[in-house]
Amino acid sequence: MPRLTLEKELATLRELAVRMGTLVESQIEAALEALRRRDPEAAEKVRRDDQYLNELFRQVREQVFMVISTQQPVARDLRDLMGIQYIASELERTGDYAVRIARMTGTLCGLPDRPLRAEFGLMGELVIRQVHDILEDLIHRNVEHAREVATRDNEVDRLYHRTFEELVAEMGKGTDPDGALRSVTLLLVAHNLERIADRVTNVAEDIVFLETGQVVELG
Amino acid sequence: MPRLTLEKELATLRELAVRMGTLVESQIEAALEALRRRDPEAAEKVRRDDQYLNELFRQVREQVFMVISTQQPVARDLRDLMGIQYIASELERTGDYAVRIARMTGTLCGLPDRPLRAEFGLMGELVIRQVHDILEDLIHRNVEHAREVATRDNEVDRLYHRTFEELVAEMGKGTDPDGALRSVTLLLVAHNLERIADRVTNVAEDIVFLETGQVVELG
Amino acid sequence: MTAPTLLIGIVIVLYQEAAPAISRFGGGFLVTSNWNPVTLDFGALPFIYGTVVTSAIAIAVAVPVGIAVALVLTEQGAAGLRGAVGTGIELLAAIPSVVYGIWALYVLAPFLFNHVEVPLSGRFGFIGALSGPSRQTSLFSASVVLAVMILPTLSAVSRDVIRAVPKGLRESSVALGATWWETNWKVVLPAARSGIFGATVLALGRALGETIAVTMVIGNRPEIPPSIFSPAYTLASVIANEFTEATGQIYPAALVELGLVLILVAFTVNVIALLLVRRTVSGSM
Amino acid sequence: MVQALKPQLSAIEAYGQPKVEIDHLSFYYGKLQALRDVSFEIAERRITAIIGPSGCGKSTLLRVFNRMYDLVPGARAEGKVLCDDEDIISTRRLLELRQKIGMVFQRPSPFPMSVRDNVAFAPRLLGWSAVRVKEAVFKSLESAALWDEVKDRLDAPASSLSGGQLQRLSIARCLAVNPSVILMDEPCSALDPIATLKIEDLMVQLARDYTIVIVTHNMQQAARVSDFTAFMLMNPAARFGELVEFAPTAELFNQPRDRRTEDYITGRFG
Amino acid sequence: MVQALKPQLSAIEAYGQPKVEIDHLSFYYGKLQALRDVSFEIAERRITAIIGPSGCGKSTLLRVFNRMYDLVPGARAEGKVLCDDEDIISTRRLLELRQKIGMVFQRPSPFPMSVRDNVAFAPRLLGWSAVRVKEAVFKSLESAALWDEVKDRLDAPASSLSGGQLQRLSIARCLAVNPSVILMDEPCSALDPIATLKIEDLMVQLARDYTIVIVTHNMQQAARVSDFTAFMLMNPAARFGELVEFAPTAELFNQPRDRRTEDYITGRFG
Amino acid sequence: MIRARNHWRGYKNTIALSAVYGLTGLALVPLALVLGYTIVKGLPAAIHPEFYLNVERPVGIPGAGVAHAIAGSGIMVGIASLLAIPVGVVSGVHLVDYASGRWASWVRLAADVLVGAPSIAVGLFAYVLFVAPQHHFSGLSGALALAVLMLPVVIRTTEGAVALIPASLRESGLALGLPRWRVALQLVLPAAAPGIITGALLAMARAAGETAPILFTGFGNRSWNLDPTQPMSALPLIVFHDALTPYPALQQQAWGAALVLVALVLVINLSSRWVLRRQIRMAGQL
Ligand SMILES: Nc1ncnc2c1ncn2[C@@H]1O[C@H](COP(=O)(O)OP(=O)(O)OP(=O)(O)O)[C@@H](O)[C@H]1O
Ligand SMILES: Nc1ncnc2c1ncn2[C@@H]1O[C@H](COP(=O)(O)OP(=O)(O)OP(=O)(O)O)[C@@H](O)[C@H]1O
Ligand SMILES: [Mg+2]
Ligand SMILES: [Mg+2]
Ligand SMILES: O=P([O-])([O-])[O-]
Repeated sequence: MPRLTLEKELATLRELAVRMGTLVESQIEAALEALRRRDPEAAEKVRRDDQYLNELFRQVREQVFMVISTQQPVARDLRDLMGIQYIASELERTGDYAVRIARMTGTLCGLPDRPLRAEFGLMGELVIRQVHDILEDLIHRNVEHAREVATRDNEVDRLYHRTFEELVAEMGKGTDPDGALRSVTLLLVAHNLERIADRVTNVAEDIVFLETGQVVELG
Repeated sequence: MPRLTLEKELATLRELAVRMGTLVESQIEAALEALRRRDPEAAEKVRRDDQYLNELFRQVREQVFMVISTQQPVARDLRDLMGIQYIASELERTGDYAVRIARMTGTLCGLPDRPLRAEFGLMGELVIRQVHDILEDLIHRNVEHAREVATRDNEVDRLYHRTFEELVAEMGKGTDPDGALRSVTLLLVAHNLERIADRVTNVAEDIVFLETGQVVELG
Repeated sequence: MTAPTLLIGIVIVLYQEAAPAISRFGGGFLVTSNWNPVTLDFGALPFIYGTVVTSAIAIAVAVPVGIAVALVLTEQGAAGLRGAVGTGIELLAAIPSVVYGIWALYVLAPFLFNHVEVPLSGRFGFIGALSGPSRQTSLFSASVVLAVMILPTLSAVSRDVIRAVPKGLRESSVALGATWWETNWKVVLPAARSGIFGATVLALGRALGETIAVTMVIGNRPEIPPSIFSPAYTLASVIANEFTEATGQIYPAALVELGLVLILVAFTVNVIALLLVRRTVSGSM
Repeated sequence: MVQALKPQLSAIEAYGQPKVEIDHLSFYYGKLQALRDVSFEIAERRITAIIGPSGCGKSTLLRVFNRMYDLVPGARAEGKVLCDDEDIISTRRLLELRQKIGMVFQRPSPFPMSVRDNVAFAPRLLGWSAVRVKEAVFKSLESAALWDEVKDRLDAPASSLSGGQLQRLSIARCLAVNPSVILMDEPCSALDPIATLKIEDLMVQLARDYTIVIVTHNMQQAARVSDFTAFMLMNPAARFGELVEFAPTAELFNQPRDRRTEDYITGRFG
Repeated sequence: MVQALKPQLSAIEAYGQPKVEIDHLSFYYGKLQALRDVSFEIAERRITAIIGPSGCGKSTLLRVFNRMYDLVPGARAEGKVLCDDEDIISTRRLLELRQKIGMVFQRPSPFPMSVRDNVAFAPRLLGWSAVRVKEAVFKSLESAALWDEVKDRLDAPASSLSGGQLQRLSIARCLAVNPSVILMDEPCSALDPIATLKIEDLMVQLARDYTIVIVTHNMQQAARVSDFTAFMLMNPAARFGELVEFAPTAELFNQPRDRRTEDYITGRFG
Repeated sequence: MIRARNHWRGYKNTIALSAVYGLTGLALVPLALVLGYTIVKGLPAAIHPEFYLNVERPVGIPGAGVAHAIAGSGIMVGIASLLAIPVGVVSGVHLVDYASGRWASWVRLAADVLVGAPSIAVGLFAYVLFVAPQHHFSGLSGALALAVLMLPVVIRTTEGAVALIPASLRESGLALGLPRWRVALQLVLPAAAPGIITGALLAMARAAGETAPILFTGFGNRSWNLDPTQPMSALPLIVFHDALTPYPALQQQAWGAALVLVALVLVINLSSRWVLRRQIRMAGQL
């Protein structure tokens, strides 16, 4: 017979993690959508909803704590437990980036409208796909694919650096303070998108650990 | 009689955490020093030394894992364990900021020298003091003082925003691309310093948890 | 409920029946040694003496053997031998005393007379207690047959007591590098000490009460024997022999009083013994 | 999103109705006071664990619930123990009480008869119809997670089962008279870890339909299986057992309110 | 900074010298084979735990190390068990062997004598001088963490001690003839959790000077105290016990190499 | 030094061992002798069929037998059993199941003491109680004497057997909500049955072998008699009386009776031991 209670508690925990994942995903999407549509309300909503993410994260920690103190998990079970906790903290952090992007959006809305350069759309696409895929891999415990997803980080980096340079160059030319602020803000948006990709890499590492017990450095 | 082995393992863990703390502190100092002295080598060293921090963090996780799977800690002991792990991950993250500041320094060294504005010195001072104090509080389990330290975050934030606006304004005026890059870089330095302060707040929250078991929101 | 009632019942009934004798001879009955149905002059001393001495000798002979048997019976290993000895002892216990009696009368007593009593008294005759045997039936042969008869009780109870000694005790001792003998002598037997003593006293009780076999070989002479090789008498055997012929009022009463004395002694001895045995057996479990 | 805020932790599950209410219970073995002023409530369809060092009165407390202490001469209980509004301590209807509140003991004690008869024993004495007995046997063995293992050997002597199976047989036996409460006094301390975990899982399953109270030396076990935990200690001065803390298990093992509890569960005791 | 890289985890401590080398050991109770082809090494001044389900041969293995099985008629061991280059299985010098390799049993078994005499028992058998015996008694009680508790009642009968104290007395008793190895067969299974933790701490202290081998049902205990763990199982087909995995404890409980080990320690077994 | 001492210890050990086994062997010698002689000396008389068919005859007249004694023993032991066994069993069970604490231990003690009561005194007791009032001996009074001897044995062995049943069995029964008497009757008694039977058999064996209690109750009777109100003979009586006579014929008859008696007793004994072993094995499994 399996250990009913332990299994149940672990299931609850996994479910919590998955819910965090989906929430994070939708937060990022919402943030980028708001950015694209210059929609302050939408941005505001993203900032508000972050509390749910934090709450879920609190629950994950509490659940982990509870399972350890009542079920004495070891080996496989314990790895599962800790691995999920590691991942949860990465997700929570990712949520913060979404919030920051939303903040930037808020700032941008206060500035004269100008077409958004293509890289942002691209980076957004990439990052969202990464996050989505890594969560799939977490659910299906697909170590190989997780490693693969992690490598896509480089693509995001490339785009980020290009955006960075172009924005800086632009500032160099430009003269109006608004323009400068706008560029800086967009630059920070890009920065945060890049950070998200880094988180994905860490999640991939955690998935490897949770399945194989090995601690690896990806990306 | 106390539980000898458990006590021993917990002690090892605490020691690891403290060593992470001191290392982080010196990393931040080194990074800011390099920034002040425009010293690329020093900056490079900071980036290199970050590996030790990561290694220590790996050991903390491994030790936590080991203690849980062999000693079945509960209540107080378990809180200690997890609390320290939470703090360790905050410290590791802080280390990343130091590294990023070092990177920025690298960039700055490639640009024409100009006097560094006072805020950086100030922010650096504050942040280092914060980090130092919070580590003291961790060692002496001084919850009250930890809460106090967390509140200083606001001061850092204020400085950060001022710096931000001034830098943006400057960019607005300025015309040469170097100037723009320099401002953006400095801005990112400030951004990272501010982030460090945020981490200190989290550490303070973890200290409260580890002593009282309460999950609080500070700052 | 039945047991205690019966116990008390027996004592009371015998007491009433013995009342005439008791009222007539009082305490002197126990210390005077003339036994004369004609003059109706009765004293119990010779019988008490005989009873005590036979039992004492029997115990002296039986105890070492009994303990040895108990040790063998509780030894792990040698299962076959153990079983054989065990059954043997049980059979020894099962044989009716009258059978011991006839055997002792025709086999044991003559043998002892020719090969033990005569030579011994020849060499140590100058010691009063060992002076010349007169007849084959003697206090000594009675004692020996008694020894044989109480052996089962002795070894069976000792075995139970020794068994009750926790296994861990024996193992710990062996694990400390003690030899078999050191283990049993220094650890097991001390642990069973009072229980074994109890077993001894219990056997004593049996010996005191044993009637038929003794009656058949002790020679039935109502006097305090000069030597252990001379005929003697015990409480039980005098009752067995004379009660049916006893006529009148005092004579039977006197015999019943002997019975009363016997039973009271036996009961006290038993009580002591049982309390001892029970302490160890229950204590160690 | 909002349901994300709904509590997830089993520690925060609904606490259930009180089934047995212990109200200022004191207990005496002749002169010796074994329990003093114990009060707490046992939740229906939940597992309540009683832990504490040796001699603190765990078994004594348990044996109050089905009046087993009646067997001990001079044993006396004071206070109230309400079960379904009937006071256990003063009730006259002992037999009904013991059928309603079954008990499983430390060492498995199979009756010297076949597996089937073991389970059927009590129902038959209660004069149930053969049909009813038959199905009671099946249902009990089934819910004791023993049916599959013994269905081919129902007529084998019970003593031929393994230790763990025997313990589950004891459980099946007391399920047969469908009780509503099951008391267990260190039901696993004579079993190896595997059999132990099986019994623990069984308890968890049974807790869907029965109220379970378990006394255990092994606090990890209490932590694993129980919804509520009562921690008892022998009062060092007065030598009687008393209730130190009663709380939902997850709470008691994460943040005990009483210092003594924390010392005990973290092993810093004495 | 560099020393930051030095390994910190006790799991990675030096592994110590082999003290006892079990080499292809098989064991038979008459016809029944209880152990088959067991090979591993017991490290000096370390605690080695033997765990496994009931009947897998833990006690049997332990009782090979001091030849206790000689007490069991028909018991036979094959293979080599080297201790200080002497083969335990074939040695003639039993008494020396058992003095060198002491043993503590499941239930405390005080000899029917005073506390002092219990400890002095073995030394006296060896004919030590009164002085030497006296100090042996002191040293053993001291290192068994019992001296302070009994120093005022050395002449009280040993049976007057509590369960936990008795078990420590048994330990002191075998320390008296200064052995180099101490075997313990479920030394805590008759004790309550508090006494258990005390004994565990004691073991940890003793491991500084002695090589300790402990058989335990309780894997958490093995995890808590031991440096190395041997996991045994009864071969389901052939019914003899065999060694499944032997590893440093932290390793075995974090990342067991064998699937069966992981199933057992995570309680997913059978 | 240590080595030398250990050699000496081993040496002592060997000596002690041989001594112990020697004594044990010695203990078994009498058994062999008694059985041997009884068989050798008893067979001449016991092989003749009429030994079992006829009754005693005056000295010199051949074809004497002990049929009446066998019958007498049978009847007296039988009646005694009918009296002692039911009472004994009931009080034995009661002792474990109901009588509690101090009182029980007193009852137990009393029973044990009775087991050790001198049989001759019990004989006296029975005489005073039943013979004296009626002014003549009778098989019945003999039976009563034997019953008194059997009772404690039955009580104790019953109790022993019942006590072998683990308390947890009884507790489990009660915990199922069964009334005490049913638990005792339908759970405990059946489980203990073999042990109880053993007890009864042992008691009977002992009674059959007793002489002293029936000396002046059953008294003896040289002719065929099945009427328990009349004096009755018994095998032990034959052995006792005839053995002490000077006539070889009677002595031989005594030996013959002894042989029969021994055979009888041993058969009962061995069979009962066998039952007992099974009981203990069973209890081991509980
Ligand atoms: N039948 C009894 N008669 C007298 N005192 C008793 C009896 N049973 C228990 N006690 C005493 O009552 C107290 C509590 O005993 P109890 O068995 O309830 O403790 P426990 O917590 O169950 O101990 P353990 O964990 O060892 O089973 C102890 O001091 C014990 O000595
Ligand atoms: N004295 C003996 N004679 C015959 N077989 C034995 C003996 N002792 C043990 N065995 C058998 O040897 C096997 C191993 O027994 P052992 O006691 O070593 O197992 P264990 O792991 O110690 O079990 P537990 O954890 O219950 O003590 C079991 O199958 C057992 O039946
Ligand atoms: Mg208890
Ligand atoms: Mg074992
Ligand atoms: O959240 P960050 O550590 O990437 O600033």
